[in-house]
Order: sequence, then structure tokens, then C-alpha cells
Amino acid sequence: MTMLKEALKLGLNENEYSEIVNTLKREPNHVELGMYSVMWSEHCSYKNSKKYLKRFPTKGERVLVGPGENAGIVDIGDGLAVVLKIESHNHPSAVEPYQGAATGVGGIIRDIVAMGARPIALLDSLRFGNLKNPRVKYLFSNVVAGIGDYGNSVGIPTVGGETYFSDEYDENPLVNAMCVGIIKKDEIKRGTARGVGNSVMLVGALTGRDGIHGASFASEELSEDSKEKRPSVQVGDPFMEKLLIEACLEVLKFDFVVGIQDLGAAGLTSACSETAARAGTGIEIDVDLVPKREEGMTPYEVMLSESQERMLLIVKEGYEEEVIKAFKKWDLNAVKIGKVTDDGMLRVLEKGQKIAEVPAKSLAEGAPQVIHEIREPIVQEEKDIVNVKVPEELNEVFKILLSLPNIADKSLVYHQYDYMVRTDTVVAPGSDAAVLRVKGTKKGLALTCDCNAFYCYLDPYEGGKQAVAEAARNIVVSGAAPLAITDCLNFGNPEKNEVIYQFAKCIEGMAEAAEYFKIPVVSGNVSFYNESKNKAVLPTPVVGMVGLMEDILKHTTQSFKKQGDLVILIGE
Amino acid sequence: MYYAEIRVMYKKGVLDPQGQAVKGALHHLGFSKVNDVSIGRVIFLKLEAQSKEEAQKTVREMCESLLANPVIEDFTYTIMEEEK
Amino acid sequence: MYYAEIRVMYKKGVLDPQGQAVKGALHHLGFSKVNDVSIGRVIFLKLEAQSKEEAQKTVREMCESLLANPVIEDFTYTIMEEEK
Amino acid sequence: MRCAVIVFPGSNCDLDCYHVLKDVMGQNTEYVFHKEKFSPGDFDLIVLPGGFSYGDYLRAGAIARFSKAMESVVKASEKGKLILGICNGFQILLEAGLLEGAMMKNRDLKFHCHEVYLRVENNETPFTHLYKKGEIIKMPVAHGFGNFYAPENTLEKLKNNGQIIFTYCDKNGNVTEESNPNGSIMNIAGICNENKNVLGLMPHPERCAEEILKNTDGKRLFESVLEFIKGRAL
Ligand SMILES: Nc1ncnc2c1ncn2[C@@H]1O[C@H](COP(=O)(O)OP(=O)(O)O)[C@@H](O)[C@H]1O
Repeated sequence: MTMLKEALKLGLNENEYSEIVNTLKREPNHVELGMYSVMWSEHCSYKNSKKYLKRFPTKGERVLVGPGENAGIVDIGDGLAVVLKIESHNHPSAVEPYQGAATGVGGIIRDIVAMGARPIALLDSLRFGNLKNPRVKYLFSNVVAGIGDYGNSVGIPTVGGETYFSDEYDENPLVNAMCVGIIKKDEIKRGTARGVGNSVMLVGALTGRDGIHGASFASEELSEDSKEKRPSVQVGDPFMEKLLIEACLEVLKFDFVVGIQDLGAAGLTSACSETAARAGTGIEIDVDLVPKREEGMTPYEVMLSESQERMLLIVKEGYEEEVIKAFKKWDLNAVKIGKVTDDGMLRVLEKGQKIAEVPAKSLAEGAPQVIHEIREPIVQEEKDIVNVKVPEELNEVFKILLSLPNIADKSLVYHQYDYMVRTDTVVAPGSDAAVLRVKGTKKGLALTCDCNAFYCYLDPYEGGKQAVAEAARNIVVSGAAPLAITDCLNFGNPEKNEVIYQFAKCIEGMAEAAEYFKIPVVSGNVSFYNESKNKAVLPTPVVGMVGLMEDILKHTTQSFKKQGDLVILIGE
Repeated sequence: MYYAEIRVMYKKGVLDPQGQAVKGALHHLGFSKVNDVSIGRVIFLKLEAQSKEEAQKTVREMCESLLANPVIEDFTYTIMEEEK
Repeated sequence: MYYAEIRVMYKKGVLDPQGQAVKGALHHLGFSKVNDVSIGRVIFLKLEAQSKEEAQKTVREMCESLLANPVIEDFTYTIMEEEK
Repeated sequence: MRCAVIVFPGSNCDLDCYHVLKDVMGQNTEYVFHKEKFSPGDFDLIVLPGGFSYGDYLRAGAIARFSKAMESVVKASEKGKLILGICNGFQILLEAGLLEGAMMKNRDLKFHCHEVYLRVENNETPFTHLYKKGEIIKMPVAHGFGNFYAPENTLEKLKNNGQIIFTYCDKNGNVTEESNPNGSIMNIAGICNENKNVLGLMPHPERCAEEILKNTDGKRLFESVLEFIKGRAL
């Protein structure tokens, strides 16, 4: 019974524990339990949300890779494809805003690289509480600095985003980072551990004691002792990331690299079990071979470490030296830590002894789904938004409006971001959508991310529709046609009926709009438990969208061009 | 009048990318017998206080509220009385 | 084995924008009796050497060639022998 | 013209410099990895690109200057070859002592990315002869450590020798406090060595050298270099 107690302490419930015992046909040991607890947390397993996400339209003529991989991919012609994904780093940013935001950027970049693509742009969608609160001010300035310093340093331009303030986010800022990459269609890589006997190699940074149980941390409400959960916060090393990107993109050109996976939440456990599960294979690794930053690390720590700036490569047997050489050029580690097997198990060895052995599929995909009862919130605040009185002094109102943080110019934010590096940014932040040229073609890409959380709060279904429509409008007014969506769904505690109601309805609205406009959802991320002291954030389903224009010279911008031009209002 | 010297370092176990990079550079320059390089901030300041105890208390408060980030950093300090 | 603690500070007369900002923030937080805030880097490292003199010499060389920029910075260091 | 773009670990404008020299200017251009050496005769122009070499850990440019490629850069500079350091490249040139002075954190401690106005203080250099003296141009900056500092006697020398090449100014060419994005002493944005063959500047000419990017003020810098090299070859 002591293992059950430990399981409960790690955040698993009784039902989940008995599912584990059933699968293994025995009690799990300490290491195995740790692995299950992170993989079956909401953050990694989507156990509260999977059912609803199925509602999204994910297919389309141009879709090359849809949800389920590290990032989605759509065809843009000329043999090229664009890769996109958005992810939240809300909880770490609430505790340590600078590093939390920075490592969020680092993580999303690795998702793009893991598809074999060159990252070309970042966007950030930010929500903070009231700026009159000094803690909020601190969070705001440090999150912006963290995003800027990381993106600037790795040399990927941050070309757009949004910044909103509302009291609901006082304790729970939302920090969503989106990355877009570009890839030759025939060079797409997958996060699969194919080929029995192939080598499993760990590349990049050393493995330290940081971020152990970060995934489970992201699946809890914030409380006073969150501040005590020190190891959950990691320090990012953008310099290492830059080298890692260059080295990975160099080796990914070769056929002997058959799979690649970034190490994010749940570290090695997640990377190994997911790659094996996708391929229907198993993986055996030896923790003694993992290069470590600190002495005396236990297998448990090695398997759960969330040290940043690492990647897992699956390499054809016999080509390990080539990989090592390529990484050495950039003074980086590349070490064989194990091999692909045919038995479907994730097996961990230490000093030749088997210390953990669980079915990879069960870890990666086996978390029992949580079924929620959906109930419309009863205490939805009544807000009359139809019969607003027109004020007399419109000029005054106009001035007041312009000075509100939500409406005011956001250059304070984006002037801290290098939005020009790589010299592809044709329309910079401050317009409706950023426009990037695609060197070597006549094409252009338009990028945006949008969500009006107030709408979603007042009416989740309409709000969800609005978020997609707004993003699509921003793309269209820039001269591009919408291509694909990546979404980041930020909500409160899903165990509460009201929250799961908002969640389901927002998705319903988003899905309907996406179907209507024929814009497939190719990737996304869910962040629940954005809640503290029983106060949930506004439902905030952020829509990241990419659009394509065939001729970059035909892009349009927001500003009035010259005196005498006609001004026409379109629509009702 | 008191002088304080405050050192703020990453907690043990937290990655110190600066320290890593500088160690690499030192080795590259031929200082091969150097190890365990870690880099932090040092803050010197002057402060008025009635007693050394009060100065210490103030410095600790400043560290906790602003100068160090308790989530990832530790601090140490030394306080000296100004010679007149 | 020796431990070195190296402090690198802006030279007198070089404006230290970080020190200024921190002073402002401390005053804002109510620590009004604080003055002359200056911020620098502190570098801790371990090094092997035959004698304390050799350790000192090595540390000085490291500072001069890499750790401090003589145009704007000064350095000081303390060397301690590791207790066995 | 034979051009080299040095790639340090952490360089991130290497690609942009290469693109301008190779695709926009149509010149023979190569990347040189920091671990490689070359001889002074190999290139007419050597560009040290922007970025965050070695993460800018310790100090911007401090670690990069010890690379093998930098030994060759120093030799090439002694032979009068043209060396252009942009942003992080400028910082590396300062740390390497090829230019005088030092870089500090921006005065407001923030990273600044936006366009600035520059006044061309000296157009009698291989890099600026196609600009007019006193001309006001626009270029983007993107840096956190662009606050140039030099002691009094160095500043005197820079001034007297015409080594101050670009200063930050407002759109009418006034060198003011407000137009200074980073607190740089005397609003200095770019300087050269006594010989005028080594130029360092914080703004990015390679980011404003194409129509599509809506600003071509930076292109003339590269054209100046090209003309100069051609003239010398004659
Ligand atoms: N956090 C951010 N990061 C990057 N760009 C931003 C950010 N916030 C705002 N922007 C830029 O400013 C523009 C205007 O933002 P905003 O004032 O919120 O207006 P809108 O509601 O029209 O998007 C955005 O389209 C984007 O280009």
C-alpha cells in the first residue's frame, strides 16, 4: 500500500494507480511511478481535454502533418512547407517570470526544430493583471525581458503578438509563445523511434537536477508553496540553444537520422516513451551513459529532469560517429544512451541492472481519460453590452480609451524584441499581422495570434468563433489567405464544471469558425489550472494563424497612405 | 555609516550558463587547472543605520525583496562599519 | 587546491546604469537610507596551484586577459586555500 | 570583391550579412568559421556580424576575440584590409583592441530594436565615401549593449582624427539626448581606427539594403566598400 500512497502524493489518483498495476501486472517501483506521474499529468496526457480537441477540423489539402506531432506542417508550394506551433509557459512564468518566459521560448523553438525545420519567427501572446499592482508590473517587465533576451540571442525575430491586462490574471499571467519554421517538403522529420537496433542519442546540454516534476507542477493550481517548488524553474541558456539548432539542422539533412524529439516537460521519460509509442517500438536506455551536470544524480532524477536545450536523436546503427563529429564542430555533446527495441517497452538500466520497465504506449497514451459533467455556469455575471449609452463628450472618451493599457501602443514591448534579424520581416510588429518574405521565392507569410478573452468570458461559444475570425481578418487585411491554425487553450481548473463548460464551448465556437473558413487546426496546446485562490483566468483560447501570399509585393499595411485617398468601411 | 558587500549567486543545482561559458574560455586560453566556475552579481552599497544589527537586518530585507530572486538565487553579505 | 573570489567593478568615474537603477528601486521600496550603489560581477572558481603565490599570479592573469575589461573595469580578488 | 563573414558560436546576423554581400551586392562571399585561420590576402572585406557570440556571457564580445579566426582578422587589419564590425562585431573589435573604447549596458537596461537617425560625421573613409558629410540617414538598431564609453583622452583622439563616423541624431540632424537610444557617450554610433580600415557600428546596415525592407540607406555602405576596392584594384 505504500506505493499507492506515494502515487497519491505524486498527483496520481486511485483509479490511475490501479490502471498502472493492471498494465504492469505488478506494483510499480519508485522510478516507474515517477515516470507515470509526469506522463499522466494533464500537461503531458491531455486526459481532461483530448475528447474535446477531436472537435477541431484538422484536415486540408495543404496539411502535411496535423496534431499529434511536435508541430503542424502545411504546404506552401515551391517544394516548401511552413511549420507552426504555440505553447504556454504560464506556471513557470508566474513563479520566475524572466526564466519562465525565456525557457518557454526555448521550448517552442525546439518543437519546430524537431520537425527538421529552420525556425524563422516567434510570436507571443501575453496576459497580465492590473499594472497598478507592483507584482504585476514586475511580472510584466520580466516576462517581456525574458522573451526578448532568449529570442534575440538565438537570432529568431519576434515579429508579433498581443498584450492584454485584466484583473483576472493578477496571480496567473499567461505567457504563450508561438514559433514558425520553414522546411523543404522532402526533409520533414518525425518524432519516431523507428528501426530496431538503431541508436538513441542524447544531444545538447548536460542533464541536471532542474525542473523535476515540472509537468505535474503545470497541472496544479498555484498556491503559496508554489514559490517553494524551486526545482520546477529552470534557467535557460539561449547560447546553447543556438548551437543546438545549428548542429541539429546540420545532421537532420542526413538520412541516417531517422527520428528526432525535443526534451521538454517530463524530459527523457517523455521523449523516449513518445518516440517509441509513435513507432510501435520500445527503447532501452542506460542512465549511466547520460552526461550529467551534477554528481550523484539518481536514475529517478535523470529520467525526470527537465534540463533545457537537449534533444533526442534516433540514429541508424553505425552512424553514431558522424553525429558525434557534427556536434563536436559546435562543441556540443552527442552521446549514445540506448537503442530501439522491438518489445514495446521503455526499459531503463543502471549499472547493467533493469531499474524500470513499462510499456511505452501506456506511458505516452494510456492515461485514463477524465469524463466531465458539463454544466453551464450559473453565476455568470450579467453584463449589458447591447444598450450602452453614447456619451456626450466623445473626444474625451476617445482620449481615455487611447490611454488604457489594453488599447495603448505596445511598442514598449516589441521594441525590446529583435523583430528584424534574418532580414525577412517586411511588416514589423504594430500592424495587424506580421509579414515575412520567403527568400528564394516570391511568396510571403502573414503571422498573427489573437484572442479576445472578454468575449470568451461573456459567451464562450461566440468568443471562440471571434478568436478565429479576428485572426483570419488580421491575415486577410495583410494581403494573405489564411493557411492554418495553431491554438493555445488557457483555462482554469478543468475539474470545475464551469471551466470545462467554457472550454468545451470555446472549442465548439473555434471549430465551427475554422470549418466555415476552411482553416485547419494543425497543432496546439492546452493549459489548465490557471487559477489561484479559487479565481480562474478569463477563458483565453489564443489562436495563432499563418497566411500565405503568392506575391510578397502585394502585401498591405495598416497606415493611411496619402491625403485624398478614399476611406471605405466594409461590412455591417 | 555602513558598507555592505552583497553577493548573489545561483542556487546549487541551477544551471549557470555564464559560468560554463567562462570556464570553457579559460580552458581555451590555457588556464586548464581551473574548475567549478560560477558567476554572480556583487552589489556594494552604503547605508545609514544605528547599529550593525540594524544594518544587517536592512540588508537582508533588501536582498529578499529586490536584490536576489529567492526562486533561483542565494545571497551572502558582509557588513563593515565606515572608519571615521 | 585554492578557491578564488574575484570581484569586477566599474572603474570610478564610469557611470553604472545598473547601480543607478537598483538604487532607485531600493528608494522606491522605502530603503531610503541607501546610497552609492554599485553593481559588478563576482566570479568564484577553484584552481590547482603549487602555492598561494602561484594561485594569485594565475588569477591576476585571468583577470587581465579575460575576466575584466581594463577600459572600464577594475578587479579585486581573494584567494583561500581549501581545507582538507 | 572577395568578402568573408566570420561565424562565431552565437553569431546570428551572419546569414544577413552573407545575403547582402552575395545576393544583393553580387560579390564573392564566404563564411569563415571561428576555428579557421586565413591569410591576410584572402579577402578584401571581412565582416564580423551581429549576434550574441558566446551568449554575450561575461561581456559582449569578450570571449569571441580569442578565436583562431580573430588572429587572422588582426593580421588582415594590420595589412590594411577592410574590417567591418556590426553590433556584436563592433563589440568584438573593441574587446580585441582593434578599436578603442568599451561597450556597456544600455542606459535604461533594456534591449532596443527600432530605427534610429544617424548623422554621417566623416565620409572620408572606405566605408562612407558615398554618403555626404553631415547627411542624415536611417538605420535600425537592435542591441542591449550599445552604450559606448571611452575615457576623455581617447574621445579627444577619436574626435581629432575624424574617427567618429556615425552619431545618433534626431530627424533634423541634431545630436540630442532624446535621440540617443542607449546612453552612448557623445551619441557615438560608429567609430573607426586611425587608419580608417576598421569600422565598428551598432546600427545594422545589412538590415536596410533592400527595397522590400522599405529602407536602403545601409546599402551605400556596402557600395562604398565595393567602389573603394575597385578603385584600389585599378
Ligand atoms: N507581446 C507582443 N509581442 C509582439 N508584438 C506585439 C505584442 N503586443 C502587441 N504587439 C504588436 O502590436 C500590435 C498591436 O497590438 P494591440 O495594440 O494589442 O492591437 P490589436 O488589438 O490590433 O492587435 C500587434 O498586432 C502586434 O504587432
